[in-house]
Amino acid sequence: MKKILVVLSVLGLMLGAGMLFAEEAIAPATTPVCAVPAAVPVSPINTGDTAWILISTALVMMMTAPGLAMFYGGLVRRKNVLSTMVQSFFLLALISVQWVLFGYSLAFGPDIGHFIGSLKWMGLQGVGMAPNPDYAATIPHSLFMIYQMMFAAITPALITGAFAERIKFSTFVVFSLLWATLVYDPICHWVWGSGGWLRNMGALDFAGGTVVHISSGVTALIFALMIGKRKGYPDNPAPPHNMVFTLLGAALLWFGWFGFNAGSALGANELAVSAFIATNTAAATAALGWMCLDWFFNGSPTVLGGASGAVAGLVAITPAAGFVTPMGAIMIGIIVALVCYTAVVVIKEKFGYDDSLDAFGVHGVGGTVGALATGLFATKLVNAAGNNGLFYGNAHQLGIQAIGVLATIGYAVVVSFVLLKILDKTMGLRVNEEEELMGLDVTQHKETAYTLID
Amino acid sequence: MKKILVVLSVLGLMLGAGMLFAEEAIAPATTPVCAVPAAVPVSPINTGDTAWILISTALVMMMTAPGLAMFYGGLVRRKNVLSTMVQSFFLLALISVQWVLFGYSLAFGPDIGHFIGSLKWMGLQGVGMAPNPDYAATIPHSLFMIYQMMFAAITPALITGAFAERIKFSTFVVFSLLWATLVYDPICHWVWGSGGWLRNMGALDFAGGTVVHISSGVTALIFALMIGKRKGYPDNPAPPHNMVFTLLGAALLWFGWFGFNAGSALGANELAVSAFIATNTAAATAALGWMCLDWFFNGSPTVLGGASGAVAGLVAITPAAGFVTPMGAIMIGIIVALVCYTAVVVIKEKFGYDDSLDAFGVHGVGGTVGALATGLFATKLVNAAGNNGLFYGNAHQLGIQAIGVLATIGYAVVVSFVLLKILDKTMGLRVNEEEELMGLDVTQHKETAYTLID
Amino acid sequence: MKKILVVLSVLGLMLGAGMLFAEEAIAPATTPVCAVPAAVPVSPINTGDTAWILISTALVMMMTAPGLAMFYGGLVRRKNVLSTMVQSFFLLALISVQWVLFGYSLAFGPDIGHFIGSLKWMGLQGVGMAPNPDYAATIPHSLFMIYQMMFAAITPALITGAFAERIKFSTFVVFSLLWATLVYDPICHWVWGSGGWLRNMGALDFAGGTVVHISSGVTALIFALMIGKRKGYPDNPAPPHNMVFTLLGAALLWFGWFGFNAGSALGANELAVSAFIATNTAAATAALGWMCLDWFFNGSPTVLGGASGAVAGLVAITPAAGFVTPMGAIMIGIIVALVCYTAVVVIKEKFGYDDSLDAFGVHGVGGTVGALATGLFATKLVNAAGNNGLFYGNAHQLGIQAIGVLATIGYAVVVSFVLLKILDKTMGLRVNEEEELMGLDVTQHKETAYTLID
Amino acid sequence: MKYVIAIIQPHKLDAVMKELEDKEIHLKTVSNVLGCGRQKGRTEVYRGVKEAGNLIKKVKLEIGVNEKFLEQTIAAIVKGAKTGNIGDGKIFVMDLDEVVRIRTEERGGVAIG
Amino acid sequence: MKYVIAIIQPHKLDAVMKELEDKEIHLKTVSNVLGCGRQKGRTEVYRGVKEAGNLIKKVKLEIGVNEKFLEQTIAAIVKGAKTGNIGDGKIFVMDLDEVVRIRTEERGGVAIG
Amino acid sequence: MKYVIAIIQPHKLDAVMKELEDKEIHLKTVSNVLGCGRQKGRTEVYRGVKEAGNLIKKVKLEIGVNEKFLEQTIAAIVKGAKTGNIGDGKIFVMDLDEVVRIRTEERGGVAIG
Ligand SMILES: Nc1ncnc2c1ncn2[C@@H]1O[C@H](COP(=O)(O)OP(=O)(O)O)[C@@H](O)[C@H]1O
Ligand SMILES: Nc1ncnc2c1ncn2[C@@H]1O[C@H](COP(=O)(O)OP(=O)(O)O)[C@@H](O)[C@H]1O
Ligand SMILES: Nc1ncnc2c1ncn2[C@@H]1O[C@H](COP(=O)(O)OP(=O)(O)O)[C@@H](O)[C@H]1O
Repeated sequence: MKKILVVLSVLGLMLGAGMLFAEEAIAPATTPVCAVPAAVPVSPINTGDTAWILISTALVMMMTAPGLAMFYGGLVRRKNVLSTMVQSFFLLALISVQWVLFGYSLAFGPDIGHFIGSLKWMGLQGVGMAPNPDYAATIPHSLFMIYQMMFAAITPALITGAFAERIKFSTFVVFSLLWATLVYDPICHWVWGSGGWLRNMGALDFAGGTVVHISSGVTALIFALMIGKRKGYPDNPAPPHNMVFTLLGAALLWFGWFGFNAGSALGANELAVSAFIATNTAAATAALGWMCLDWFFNGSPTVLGGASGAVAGLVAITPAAGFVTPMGAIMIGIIVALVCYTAVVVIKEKFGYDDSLDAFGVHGVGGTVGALATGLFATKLVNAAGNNGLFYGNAHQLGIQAIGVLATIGYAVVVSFVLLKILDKTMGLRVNEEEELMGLDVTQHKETAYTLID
Repeated sequence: MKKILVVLSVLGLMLGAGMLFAEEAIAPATTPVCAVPAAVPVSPINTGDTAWILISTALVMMMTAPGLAMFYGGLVRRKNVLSTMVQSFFLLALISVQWVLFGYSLAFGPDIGHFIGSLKWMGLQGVGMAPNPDYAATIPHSLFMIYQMMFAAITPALITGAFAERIKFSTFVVFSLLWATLVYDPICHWVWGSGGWLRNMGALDFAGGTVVHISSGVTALIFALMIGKRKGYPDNPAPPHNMVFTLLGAALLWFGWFGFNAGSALGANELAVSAFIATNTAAATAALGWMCLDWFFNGSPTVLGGASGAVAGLVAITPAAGFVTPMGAIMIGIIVALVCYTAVVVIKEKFGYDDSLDAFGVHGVGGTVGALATGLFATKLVNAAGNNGLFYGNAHQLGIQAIGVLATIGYAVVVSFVLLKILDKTMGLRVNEEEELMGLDVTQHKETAYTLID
Repeated sequence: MKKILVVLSVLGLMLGAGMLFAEEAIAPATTPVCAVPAAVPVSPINTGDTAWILISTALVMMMTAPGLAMFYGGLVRRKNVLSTMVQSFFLLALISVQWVLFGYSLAFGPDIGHFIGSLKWMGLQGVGMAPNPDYAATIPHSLFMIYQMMFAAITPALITGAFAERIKFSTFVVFSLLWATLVYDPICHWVWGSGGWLRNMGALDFAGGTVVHISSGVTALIFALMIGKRKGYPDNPAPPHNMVFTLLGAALLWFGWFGFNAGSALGANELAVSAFIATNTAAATAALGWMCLDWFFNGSPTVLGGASGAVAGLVAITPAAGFVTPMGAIMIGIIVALVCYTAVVVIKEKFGYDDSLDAFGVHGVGGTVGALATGLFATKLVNAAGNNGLFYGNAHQLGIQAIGVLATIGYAVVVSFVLLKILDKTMGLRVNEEEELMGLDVTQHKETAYTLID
Repeated sequence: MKYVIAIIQPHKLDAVMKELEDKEIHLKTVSNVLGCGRQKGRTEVYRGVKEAGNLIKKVKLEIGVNEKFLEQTIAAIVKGAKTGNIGDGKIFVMDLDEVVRIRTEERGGVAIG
Repeated sequence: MKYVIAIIQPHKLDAVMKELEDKEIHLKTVSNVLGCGRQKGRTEVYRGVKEAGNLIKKVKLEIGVNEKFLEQTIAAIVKGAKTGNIGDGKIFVMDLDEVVRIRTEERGGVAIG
Repeated sequence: MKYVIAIIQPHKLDAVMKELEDKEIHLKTVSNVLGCGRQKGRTEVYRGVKEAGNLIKKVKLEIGVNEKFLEQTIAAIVKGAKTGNIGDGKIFVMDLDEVVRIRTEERGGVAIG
């Protein structure tokens, strides 16, 4: 019953698109969408910048699937690998459509009260090829739009680590669509949207420490608390069923993250180079750091520790990438390894919540570390358009960063909580016990990942 | 015996190259291959465009292997995974050499009767670094050549889905070389070659709906009919042995398709951005569409459905990518999901042919949908160099598209049929029954993909 | 005990970074690191070139992990797959930090006696955004730095193929750090560093035939000899546990190699296109060549043969990529297939050393073939800044190439031998017998790659 | 009661299962094994190194049956698995002392089906 | 001596292992099997093709015990594995003629534990 | 006839196979199992969560033999698998009632080899 409702609503979403199309087809002359100007004397569009953002967009797409899908997929049990992976894949599809229809307009459209974008750009009306200097002066506005789409897609996908191995697929679909619209789009507007209040206040978030990682990470925690632990957790731990997949996924994430962070320079320029270096350096440092901690506390450097450390480093450098020196990146890498290690290994165990794949422990905590560290290590030497942090004499910036963090956490927690309460009462968050034992692959998708006899 | 013939012929192919080299080494001054001009006052080459086509070329290469190789490899049984994957990998190698030696010349060389290119550009003679404005005015001619090579390589690889799990490797090698030369190169010339009759007629095929997908898809159907069903089909279905590989492959295909479609703009320009957006939107819509159909008809949204839908959407948007708005792309995504779903799930079952991995059902049918839909949704608002389709007031274009489709189908079917008849009588298409039961990995390649005890 | 030493030394490395940071934070005005120039009238930086080198850097990073990690990981036994893969991943992290702290300075910093760079650029001091015309005139110096970092990371990772399945992880860490510093950095300086003696002499090494492949390959041989054979070798051969991973890895290596070779043009220019074509052509030819040899000698073309051939072709074309025509690339592909096939299949067996994954057989031998072949096939028609080889009338070049090869082999062998002797006496190279039987994953990392019951 | 162990060709599993169902023998346990018998595996080659490949994939069936079902169980397996070629497999029969159905704790003949 | 074969639900393995440990039955051999019993698997669908999915993942335990330990072994398995639902599994008991501990070449009852 | 089940160390499989071949015992069935015995597995750690890892990979051999071959079968296995260290494994011997060669439908001692 409910499943049919979901199907219908998704189909409705796409039919809405159909109507938009019809409208547009009737009066094409008045609303030229994606029109290529016939003859521009001197194009403001730089081909090198455009080339870099095109490939960066593809890289960020690739982070969601296969990157994150493989990373998470390897960490669950055999019977749940497809359900885990397809969540990332599905979100890529779902948010791609949502963004084109109205998501981009809400996030980046003409400002309403510094809080959200208006619906004026629905169906990408008015989002054409001329650059929008508010966002990126040397690349087509449409390119900025689709680049940002990939951020909107990966953010809810990060959350899926928290509720792995027990979520109802239909509830996941409805939650994700609502969350993307009600949580991601507004926060994105605050921080990056023209007129957004955090942007106006001078909060620095180069590539999404608050927008992407904190928002998804704290939602993950709330979700883990509300959906409850997996059966058998923590007494019968479920070791990763395929660490090769996880390592493959982590490496692809690292690779794609160059598009994520260096692409956020929105051009093939010095800032992109600087962000590229900071990104790689923080990832490397945190990977080494985590493995050292493992070695020290458990007697062996673990592979999963290396992968987790790299991802934590990438998360933490995300807000800072365009503002810090390579040495700053090393410091951030060391700090985030220490903090996330503690969060994942010590704190989670102490509190006993089942954040199954550590979406909160890595993205929520790592994002917070990064956002605050940006207030420490940022320097105008790297990015004149940025600001100095505490260590460069501007303590004020740290305060602004803290406000950004708190606002993001507060908003994401409250809205997610309300959403989850409603969904819990109506659709239910969780599969039943038998379905959980059988595994989500066969019960939610009628498939199994691997044949047993063939 | 025959195997040795094959070996010899491939070696011969390469020795041909050796002789070309010798020739060239003797008289280097007269035919400068790939010479970098000493000092060009104002280079017509745009570095941004060049950067984008370089990486697009790499992306399309990556679609064949690992992309398609993983996608197809996951769908077969354990005992045939290597044989399936290596076909894509092998074609990448084989066509790379064929293209350099004579394939490019046949497809894009100086026109002969609007039907095929001459052999004047054999061994890339005369294909240098100066841009060829017939094809791409701002990038080296050689870059256009290698970009197109990757299309020539993936096309026969798509066919391999039809005859998986029962083909003789030696026959596959000979067939592929002949097919690439006798079917792909001419059709490519018709549609994209300077002077080609379909190009002259105004047929729109942005990135290969007819050239790549229809040609390979209908050949797949003929092949499936002529090689016959796999033993045990359809009574004992063989479920995909590793759906993780398939999903990984599908995601890599999506990623690479940005190079395929947005790269076909041949520059980092507005058209590339527009094609990028259309590509992503159609893939996303068709993935959602297929999953909804699954949900409706089978009670669960399947992972394989999501992957198949995405690929179908990518196929259908291929000819249209540079001509349609995002809303047009959504419409195409919805239509292709409906049509391909029907082809794969309903029609194949009814007719009972064993198109094992749905090469026809997805590429043949999806390509046809896309080529015709281009005649519906194309608009000069997106691409002034293109044309309007039916919904933008130009019914004529639909007719042209239909001619392109029919000509491609007709030619590919006839030539493939003749080729296969000859090969069937001489080399044989199919392994013997015992080899089929043992699996192609061990019988055709003396390897097994996975150890059992180690 | 020793493990703790290692942990401490790695932590120390990072703390060194911390101090550098502190220093820099105190006096930021005097040493602007990565500072973006406030307002440059006409920037010497070309965005298209920058875009191409940014993505090339990402591609080379991707070659190490997941590319090489998957390629090697599939070849070992189940119980050692993680330990094998994590070596590549770990080196990416380790060398990223080493390079930023002092490696780049040693390799490319101000010349000392034509032998090594000084430490003036430690911590990237003075390595800013202004292009360094000694290395690359149109991209930020920092970008050149991080592009080169990825070469420094993959080189020691190649060696790991020689000692797979029996190395002590702690010894591996120490060895790698020392080797990168004492072997790689100097050789890199000789060949590519401004003032390096081989560069001054006119040795041609486009993308690292000597620097990367010969240096790592011959070290691999020494290592294999000194660590000894795996238990059970060669009587109980250990077939690859997952050939799908190996083929995936090979394809990713091929993909990434475009960044490696075409990126070495350091711009999106004609040279990059030429190197791109040569790279693809040699890979394809050698893959076909190896499969033909397999077919001839073993009766079947093997998948591992195809993958090995492609990698061998890529290795051999590396030094030559920017200097040879496509026909030259075909010749090099044929030659390297013949030579490496012989090395791996015949010679290794005859001499009986256990170069487990053929790091010497493919990289050492293939790199030597490529470096010498550059002296045969190089032509100024392709690259005016290069030189002609023997077949273009300049026998002298072959002599220079031979000197480069011999110097690299000699130096790498001697230093590696000394290093290994010391480590053998102090830390020990090899795990004990029980650990080897249990597998390195569980004994060195306390993890297993795949669950058995779940 | 008897415990029947059958080693068969993997591609014959479906046929054997069908025959057993037809004879109303519904309960069984299946697993992957490697057989080393008269049938020789194909040699494999990895970078020139040859491996005998003398272990071939087989499927093992285990069926606990009451005595009176024994012969028809054997007949069903033979019918489903026999091709007359080397490699068809073997059936082993052992005495079964006791059976317990875990769900009900029933024992003996009644627990077997 | 007896040879006990138990087929249980995979997620009950930990519980059964614990019960056996409690009863001091330390030595056992575990493997993956597929069960075909009363419990019906879920249908799977791949591109519209349905598959019955009548083989369900189970875990098999094999334990060689001396006679006097038999009943407590059975009791431990039942205690750990029983839920009362279909699919709980079965225990088969066979006569064991001889046991050899490879390490010491001891035989019989003394070699079993 | 006897049914021999041996649990051995995986890396001893090749040696055991060789010994068996030498004694002309050609037919056998091999599978992967997990052993829980005196030999303790290594602890594994995933993000700080420790796992006992008390199941260790072993290989299981099953061999149907005529009585007169029993002792040399046991001897061959012991010879190939014995190191004297904990974890070497066990051999279990059971009575075998009947054997059927599916290919020929032969039964009994003649069908076993
Ligand atoms: N005596 C035996 N003990 C254990 N397994 C056996 C025995 N004989 C045969 N098998 C199993 O049966 C399979 C088929 O036997 P094989 O000799 O190949 O065919 P056939 O029975 O037709 O002669 C073997 O691969 C092996 O797994
Ligand atoms: N007679 C039998 N022979 C072999 N295996 C059996 C037999 N009966 C049950 N099994 C195994 O036990 C499992 C559980 O049996 P099932 O009938 O599903 O549950 P229950 O015993 O609770 O009725 C089956 O999946 C099968 O593996
Ligand atoms: N009584 C038993 N029942 C079932 N399996 C057993 C039994 N005893 C030993 N095994 C198997 O034999 C393996 C080796 O036994 P272990 O106690 O480790 O070595 P050892 O026999 O040298 O003391 C175990 O891992 C287990 O798989």
